[in-house]
Amino acid sequence: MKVTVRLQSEPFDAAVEVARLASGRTDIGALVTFTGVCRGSEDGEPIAALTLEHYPGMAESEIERHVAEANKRWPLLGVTVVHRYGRIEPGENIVLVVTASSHRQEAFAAAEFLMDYLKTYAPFWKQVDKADGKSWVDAKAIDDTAAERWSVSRGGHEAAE
Amino acid sequence: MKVTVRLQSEPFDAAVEVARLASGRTDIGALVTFTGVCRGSEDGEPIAALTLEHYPGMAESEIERHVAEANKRWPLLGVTVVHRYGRIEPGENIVLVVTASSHRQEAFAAAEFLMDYLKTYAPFWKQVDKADGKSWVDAKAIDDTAAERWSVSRGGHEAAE
Amino acid sequence: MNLKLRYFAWVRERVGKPEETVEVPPGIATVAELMTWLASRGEEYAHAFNNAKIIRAAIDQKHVRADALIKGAGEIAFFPPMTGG
Amino acid sequence: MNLKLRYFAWVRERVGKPEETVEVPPGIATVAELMTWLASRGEEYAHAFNNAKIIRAAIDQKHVRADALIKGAGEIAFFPPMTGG
Repeated sequence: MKVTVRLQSEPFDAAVEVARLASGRTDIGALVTFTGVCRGSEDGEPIAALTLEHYPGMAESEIERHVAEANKRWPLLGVTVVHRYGRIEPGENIVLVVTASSHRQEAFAAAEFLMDYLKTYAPFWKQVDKADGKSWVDAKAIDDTAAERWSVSRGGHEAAE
Repeated sequence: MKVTVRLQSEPFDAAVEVARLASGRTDIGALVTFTGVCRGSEDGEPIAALTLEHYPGMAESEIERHVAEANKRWPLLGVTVVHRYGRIEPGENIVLVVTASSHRQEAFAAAEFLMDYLKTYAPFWKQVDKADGKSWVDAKAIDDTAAERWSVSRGGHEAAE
Repeated sequence: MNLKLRYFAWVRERVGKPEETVEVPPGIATVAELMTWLASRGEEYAHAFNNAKIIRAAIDQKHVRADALIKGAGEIAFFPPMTGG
Repeated sequence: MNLKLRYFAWVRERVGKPEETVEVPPGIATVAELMTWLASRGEEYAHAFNNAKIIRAAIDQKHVRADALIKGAGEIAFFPPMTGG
């Protein structure tokens, strides 16, 4: 399986990443691309930007570990994950997950699995910059629930609580 | 919701379609792109090409009806479906579904829903061209099962059996 | 009753033409009955419609079941299960 | 025991630094005990760790539970629940 995991501050070009993964190949039948985009408002209030903090080293290894887990669960032909950090303005991309497989079900499942885990286990923290100041985004219960449906045996991977 | 449904014989550029749907917008938080690609072999045998036959008029209206159904089920901000017909060689794209929403769950669900229905209800027929001649691809039970999980009340939309 | 018929994929290949207009005899009310009548029209039709259970139909470009009534139909299409996507 | 600590997001802001090396007193065996000790180190630490139940921890860049043993750890990080993706 062709794996690319990359963290960067600058925007990515999803099309370039997809081409890197898939062009010239005739084994891939299904390509799923997820792009997370910075929205211009949150809870009805306009936002100026997001700032993403991350834990260098751990972020890469956590993502790579989840890509390996996805590859154990589904017969994947390639996975690309790109996650940005730093300042991100509305309309800019934040995260990219590309999964390639022979058939669509596997590609969809792996992409959703990876996004659910990125949301809940990858060490990134979003700060939102609104007119009334900066504040840290709260983790959402819906994301924990989404991650739990994959019921990974996570060993020491649990939260400190 | 911004909807594009298009049938064409020439290859599409997924990046161009995604940009048409999403560029300059700050309401979209999640973009899911599915690309179906012609594989170089089927059941272990190399193939020279696929030929897709379709029912002009009905194909567009079936797809548009399913896009409208997806938009009733999930709060979508945009959907693009492009489906090719005619001769398609290994490595070339066949079908594109792009869904945009505020949040990832809705975008993923709508894209899977549309693909499941395209596979089972859109009037397209694939013929595969192998060394030993051309043959029509059989419909797969797995695709019917995938479509059934959405349990749409389909009215007169059932198969003749 | 004058009716436009369209055939796709291997139904088209077996019948040997993509479409035709036929004069349907009285007494044929449903899509299933229409297929039985078509199968009686010659060898190529028998070959196309001898396993009518797996053939799908559309009336005026909408999927219908075999028990759908053909009265008022402008165009009826016959084809194998779809394999798009 | 000499230990490198790293803080992220609002834990970092409250503590007022991204990392530091501390001399952990004997008798502190788990991540939870380490947080309790840290909370006693001053106002900014109390503010950061007064709701320790929601703080997550990693030992040598792997997620751990609050009952994980800190013996042998090279680097321990504290941070709020993740909000990436």
